[in-house]
Amino acid sequence: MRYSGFRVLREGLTGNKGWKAAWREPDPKPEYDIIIIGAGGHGLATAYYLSKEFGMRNIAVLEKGWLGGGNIGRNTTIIRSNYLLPGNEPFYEMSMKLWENLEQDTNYNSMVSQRSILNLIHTDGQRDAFVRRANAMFLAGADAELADEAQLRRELPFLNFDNARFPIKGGLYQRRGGTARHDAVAWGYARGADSRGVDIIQNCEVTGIDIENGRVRGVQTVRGPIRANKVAMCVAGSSGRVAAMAGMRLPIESHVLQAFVSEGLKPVLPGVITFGAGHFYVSQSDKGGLVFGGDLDGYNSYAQRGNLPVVEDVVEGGMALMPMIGRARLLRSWGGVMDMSMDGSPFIDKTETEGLYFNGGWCYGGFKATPASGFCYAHLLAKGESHPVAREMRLDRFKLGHLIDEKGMGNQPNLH
Amino acid sequence: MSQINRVKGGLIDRSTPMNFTFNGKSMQGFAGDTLASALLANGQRLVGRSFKYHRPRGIFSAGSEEPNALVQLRSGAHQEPNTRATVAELFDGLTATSQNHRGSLEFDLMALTDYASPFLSAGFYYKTFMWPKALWEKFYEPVIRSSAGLGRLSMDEDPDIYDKGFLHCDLLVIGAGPSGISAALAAGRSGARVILADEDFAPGGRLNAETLEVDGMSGADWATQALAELAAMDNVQIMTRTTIYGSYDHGVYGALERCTDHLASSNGKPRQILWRIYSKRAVLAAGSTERPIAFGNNDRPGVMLAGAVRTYVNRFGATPGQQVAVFTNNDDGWRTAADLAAKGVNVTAIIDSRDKPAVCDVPGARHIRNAAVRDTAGRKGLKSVTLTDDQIIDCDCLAVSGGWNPNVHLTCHQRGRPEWRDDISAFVPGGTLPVGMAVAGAANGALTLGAALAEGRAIANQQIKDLGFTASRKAAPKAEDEAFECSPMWHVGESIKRAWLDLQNDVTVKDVKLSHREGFRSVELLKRYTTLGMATDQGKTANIPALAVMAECTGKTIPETGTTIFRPPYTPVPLGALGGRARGHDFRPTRLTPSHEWAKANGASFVTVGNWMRAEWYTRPGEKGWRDSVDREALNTRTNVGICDVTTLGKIDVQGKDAAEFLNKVYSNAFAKLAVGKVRYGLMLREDGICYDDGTTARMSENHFVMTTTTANAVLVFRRLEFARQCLWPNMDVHLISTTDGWAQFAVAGPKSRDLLRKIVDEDTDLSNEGFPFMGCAEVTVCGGTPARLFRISFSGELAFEIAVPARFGNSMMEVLNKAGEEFGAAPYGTEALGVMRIEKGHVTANELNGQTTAQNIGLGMMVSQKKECIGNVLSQRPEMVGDDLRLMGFRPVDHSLDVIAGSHFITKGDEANMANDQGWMTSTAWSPNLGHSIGLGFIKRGNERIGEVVRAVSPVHGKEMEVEIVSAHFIDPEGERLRG
Amino acid sequence: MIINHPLLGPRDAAEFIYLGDASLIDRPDWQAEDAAAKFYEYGYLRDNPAGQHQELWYHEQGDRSWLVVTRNTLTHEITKVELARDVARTRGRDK
Amino acid sequence: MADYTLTATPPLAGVDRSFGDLSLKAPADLALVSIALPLGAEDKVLKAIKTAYGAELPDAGKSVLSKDGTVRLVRLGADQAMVIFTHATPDAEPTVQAKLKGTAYTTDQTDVWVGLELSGPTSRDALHRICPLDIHPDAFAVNDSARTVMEHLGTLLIRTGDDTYLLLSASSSAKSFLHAMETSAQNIS
Repeated sequence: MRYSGFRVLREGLTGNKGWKAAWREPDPKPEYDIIIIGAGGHGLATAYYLSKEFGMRNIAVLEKGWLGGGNIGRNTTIIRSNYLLPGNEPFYEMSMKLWENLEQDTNYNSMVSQRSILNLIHTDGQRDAFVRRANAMFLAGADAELADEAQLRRELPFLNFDNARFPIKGGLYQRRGGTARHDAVAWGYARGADSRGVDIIQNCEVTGIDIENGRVRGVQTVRGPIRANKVAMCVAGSSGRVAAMAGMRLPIESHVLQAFVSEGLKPVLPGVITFGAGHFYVSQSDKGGLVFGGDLDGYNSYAQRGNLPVVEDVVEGGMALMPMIGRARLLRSWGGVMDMSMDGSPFIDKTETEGLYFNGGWCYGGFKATPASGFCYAHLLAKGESHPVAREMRLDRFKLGHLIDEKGMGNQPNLH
Repeated sequence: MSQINRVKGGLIDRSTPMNFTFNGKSMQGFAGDTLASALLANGQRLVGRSFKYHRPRGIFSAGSEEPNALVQLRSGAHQEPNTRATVAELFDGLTATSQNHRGSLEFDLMALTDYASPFLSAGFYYKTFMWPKALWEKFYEPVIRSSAGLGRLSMDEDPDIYDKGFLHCDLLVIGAGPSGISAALAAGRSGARVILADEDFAPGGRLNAETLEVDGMSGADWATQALAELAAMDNVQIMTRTTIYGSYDHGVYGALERCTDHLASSNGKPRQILWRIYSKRAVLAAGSTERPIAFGNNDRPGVMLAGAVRTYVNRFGATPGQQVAVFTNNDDGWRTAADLAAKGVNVTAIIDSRDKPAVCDVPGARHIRNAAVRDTAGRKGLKSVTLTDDQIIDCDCLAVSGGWNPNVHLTCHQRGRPEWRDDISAFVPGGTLPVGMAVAGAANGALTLGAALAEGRAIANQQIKDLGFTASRKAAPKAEDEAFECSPMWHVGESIKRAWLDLQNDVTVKDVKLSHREGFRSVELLKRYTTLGMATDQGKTANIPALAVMAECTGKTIPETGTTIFRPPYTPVPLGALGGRARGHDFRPTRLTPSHEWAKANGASFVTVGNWMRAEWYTRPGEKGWRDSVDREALNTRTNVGICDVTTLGKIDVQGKDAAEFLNKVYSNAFAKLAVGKVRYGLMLREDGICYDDGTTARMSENHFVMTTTTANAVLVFRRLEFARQCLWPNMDVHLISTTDGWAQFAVAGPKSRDLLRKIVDEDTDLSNEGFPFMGCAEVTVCGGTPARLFRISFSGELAFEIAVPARFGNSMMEVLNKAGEEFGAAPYGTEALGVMRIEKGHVTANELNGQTTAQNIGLGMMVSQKKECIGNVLSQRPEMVGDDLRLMGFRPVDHSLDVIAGSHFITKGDEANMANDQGWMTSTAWSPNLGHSIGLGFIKRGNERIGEVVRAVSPVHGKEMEVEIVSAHFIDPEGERLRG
Repeated sequence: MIINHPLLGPRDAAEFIYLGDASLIDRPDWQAEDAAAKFYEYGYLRDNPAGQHQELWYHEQGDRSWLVVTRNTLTHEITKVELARDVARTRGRDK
Repeated sequence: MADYTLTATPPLAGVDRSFGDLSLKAPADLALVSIALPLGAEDKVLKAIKTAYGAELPDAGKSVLSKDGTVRLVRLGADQAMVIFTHATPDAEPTVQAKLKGTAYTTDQTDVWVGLELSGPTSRDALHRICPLDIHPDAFAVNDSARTVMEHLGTLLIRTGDDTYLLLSASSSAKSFLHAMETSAQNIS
């Protein structure tokens, strides 16, 4: 069923009785060509691109809960490609280009809104680093724009310029950055994959990975064994637990990141604003809520909830940056479990077990990566080799000393 | 308008009238009113518009679960959007306006969307607005955004102040209703430290809203008496107007106290206080929330929760209507009818969905059994209801009761999952509760008064016994258990018109059914697809009925269908309160250097460096811009002598028999054999082999070293050293303590620095090059006996010293140095001139040591010893790190009139500027007054082999590029003759 | 969270800085044959269990002691708190 | 030579304010010296302390006054303590070093910190606004001490009397510290 304004009108006139299910609820078949573990954003995108771009259809996506229930369902919806390092920037720029066509591609309005993202500059040293980054973005074909204080005063007069503990000296814009409706991204990919024959199987937790003589043969699930010669892990947040089924240890720690939304307000913020001096970033959703976040809680956790010190720390940053939000109210806070890797950058790679693949370590940046992650993982699964933009996202890079450490924090996951 | 809907009685103070306005209309209420009760008393039924369809809405509840009656309170910078009228305490002078409409509240232009509702069903926006692509950001989205949202921010800085605080107790009792008071009494009498918190301004909970008796007196009187007893106990703290909004790990609770929201002005005191409460145990006595029944057009002003109607009549002496009908599926609804009748309000009918005889006698009311409401009439206020048998009943208020849901919210904050109880058709706390929490009363499913009172006491006693207190023997307060039998009914199937579940977000029964049809069947998907429960009330009245509708669709039971868990906060918390005092300049502490006052008086402007404020330059009369000052300071230092406050560098006192060996392990270069009286430059690596920090360490005596770190890393290095000392080498005798703030330290640099110091340092110290050579250090005295430390180290590359005195003398020392230096042309210099000189000299700072740099990159590969155990040396030898050929080099523009740009990237001449051809980047730049042109430092591949090569330095973000020549990073005195002189 | 410091009693976790897996105490021998491999594992492959976890916390806003805290990463329940120095000694760090 | 003299200007010198029944003042000439207990030779230090001050070094989290009441010994942790006394000249460290006869490692901390004394019947109410510790009179007895964080500032809190507390914080952020204390006092008055 194709979605369109016309269809909405026609259904509206006939009592909205004609809408079909967005996806099937199939029972698992005994065998597939590829099993993807995890129907989160990346898993669904992988299935979508495998079926659409690489012509593979005999695919199952296994999900322990409900589709889109991973971190795609609990993030702050930011899309951007303002990275620095050659191991990252071309990948995220590819993702940005996929975002820009996503709705037409999937026939699903995931509300990709290129409202711009702004990183504020507070010191001269920061400006130097941002210029380096902006130029790296240009060299990778992305857009970037430096703004000085005067420009920001005109564009964002509500920021605290005059009484700031850490003065705002300018900012780095990426105008093509912005936000997307996170759940809808998962739904669009799921619907697109399902319509091409991919089986998305919810409530089907994987309990074991079958390996014979160094080769993967399938998985055990709560709904019985399923065979496949290629098994693709895609469970950021639970990577350690799933990889352990294959006897793998990962350079990843699981950390909780809280996110927050305020009550709905009439439009206040034009785009995404990142306040580096105070661990705070914010945007406003189409519904009107201020969606914001900050630092990790900082300790290993699988609990999907955080604690008060970080809540307060984040909002302190918000109040320092834009004291006009004082009378808005925090409506809801939640926590997601992040795969924090040892250099802050992800993995899309084969493993030492033949036929077993790994995608994870997205830290808190997985959402914006969803399209490229899916595309590159599909490329790896279909062709057996890394997509050029994901070449550095190897699992063995720490052994070799090839770090993709954007923030320069070293092997300390909670600082990335 | 006068208070046409007042009835007798209630807990309001009729001797204290309070004037207020709603949408500019003047009205009057009484002390003890909420804005909602005062509006109802004045007959104001229409108070707002719904989120999506802009349907007229009235007051629905009498508490914090309110979905409809959101208003903007106050005006100007004090404007407070989305305030629930049902919890806003009335004060004299209050102004409120309705929100989310275009045009007036009565004639909202946006109400047209209601007519388009067939096209706006759940999730419609995911299916359209995709063509043409460019119109999303330009048209569709702006239209959606401006019609969405609720209230408006003033856009001015919040004029109020907020505070935070910390409280500790043995037992936190959450909710001062019957079970909470009973719990607090029991615990208080045992001697335990108790905090009793309630969101209302009048503690008592439902006792204030009902006509029930406790211990033979009215419930409200009993509550007053019990609270007086509690208030007299030293060990009990009663906190009213205080919402426990979140339950966190290990018995920590978040609480919001509203201190001045009930006053016309905060008078300079905190408006609200955000408390962090540390409890050993807690009793959740949060009561229950009534749930509605969904039927056609059930959202009209005048359709209300039955318990709320009772609250308005009994507590506030205000009736929501003159002609009230009751629609119930349970016995409790009958009490609303009875209480209304007792106040003389005309009750037209009691529509009971059950086939059951009258629960009690209600004079004048028709009892209609086995019936339900299927539609209503009255666009801006209810006029009549239509029953399933098509009979029409006139009424201006319909009190609806679908039963009561225990307020389990806080039990879910740590992801506990509620459990279904069939006997009360509701979820009760289940799964794993937050550590230390127990639940009592209605929140635990004990929905009758007698049971709630008994359970409050029993649960509290259990909790304090766990802590070792002896429970008081005093009996629980006594009350009857009222009838509460309930026969579930979630929505009226015969309804043809839209039947609302989530009133605020306009989610109807049809939307839930559509969601099911389209495959969004998990509760989480339902929520996300329809926005059910995502409004400011977080679905307190909507979630369970919607779940029931979904269960009906799937053919499963409600518990099989699932439950959504609640997340903090329980009710929305102002961001101002969460921010507390940390605003403006008070966002973070400010650290000042010892010579700050002198610098301020001598033309300094200051720069923020972490939490420090440092002088960046000192403006002299006649200087037109910062460059004038910086050039002068840098030139003067290289010609005469300059003085710079370098106190911000971290200083760590390292003592112990094993101190030298310890330093040898934490620095990558050798330290074990540093002689007493000598200083050495040290490089620290992270364990992953990347450069971490650098600085000098001086050996003051055999077992005593003074380490300096960079300003930014002072705290981090200290932490790391403690890790090494306690975790890696726990048997070394080494002790660390920070002395950063204790010593005011000044760089005295330049060819005449020795001359200047000779006037300051007491004469027994030999300052000659032989007596005090480069990299020497000593404890000396200055200005006639003041203890000081002297180091012969140089960051500028000139003959230079650093002299440190106890910080209390710092300001005076700066003054003395400048005065004594007058004859040598001494002048202070700031961080900018410091930066210029270090770039001229090729020293690295944070721009180069950015956490991505190896020792080889900065040309210090030889400083990483492989002959000893030290942090980072093993992993620094990984193949791709060793193979990394970036080198720190100097760069100068081929055209000397151009300024090189920090952050520009290097491209080999003739190559296209793209990522594949990226050769490196410029890290730091300065205009060198000594060389007369701009210079830069940067990393470039194979730089050490490319001296003399000209490359392109491109900065596309500036739209600029230039040719630069690769040169040595040491622009000045590469042999280091000056600093040894 | 509250960490019950062995010397100082219960303190808000906000006074502490988190480092991670307590295996960071077990720094390999730099002179061993397989030092490179061992240091790679030490630096990059840490325990990340969904359950009991021994981890290092530093009492930065307190007595500057490093602690080994045994905490459940699913529930955040803390069952044991020790001075890291004692743990390091019992694990045989002999210098 | 010695034509120049240095004047001491400690950051909070002379602060003496009251807010209702609360008083907030900076004690004059507060000297602080840290003591580190050498590994394996702790007993010698403890003995030296006993001899020098006539008091035993207490456990971590406690403090004790010297026999003559002029010196406060605060145990900061397992191997570290602080000696607090009144001493105007910048030689506090050698003074303590001499008293302990070289048994301990000592470091002058006088200029690292600033002190404020808060006293009055509502002192605990003021502290509740910034201090995360349980300072109920039974939980934090007279002479108890604790190092914690208040308004982002590391602070050493010592209960020196029934309603009197000595607070020490970093000298570079003295003004922020004073502001935090004053705000607490103002907000409760």
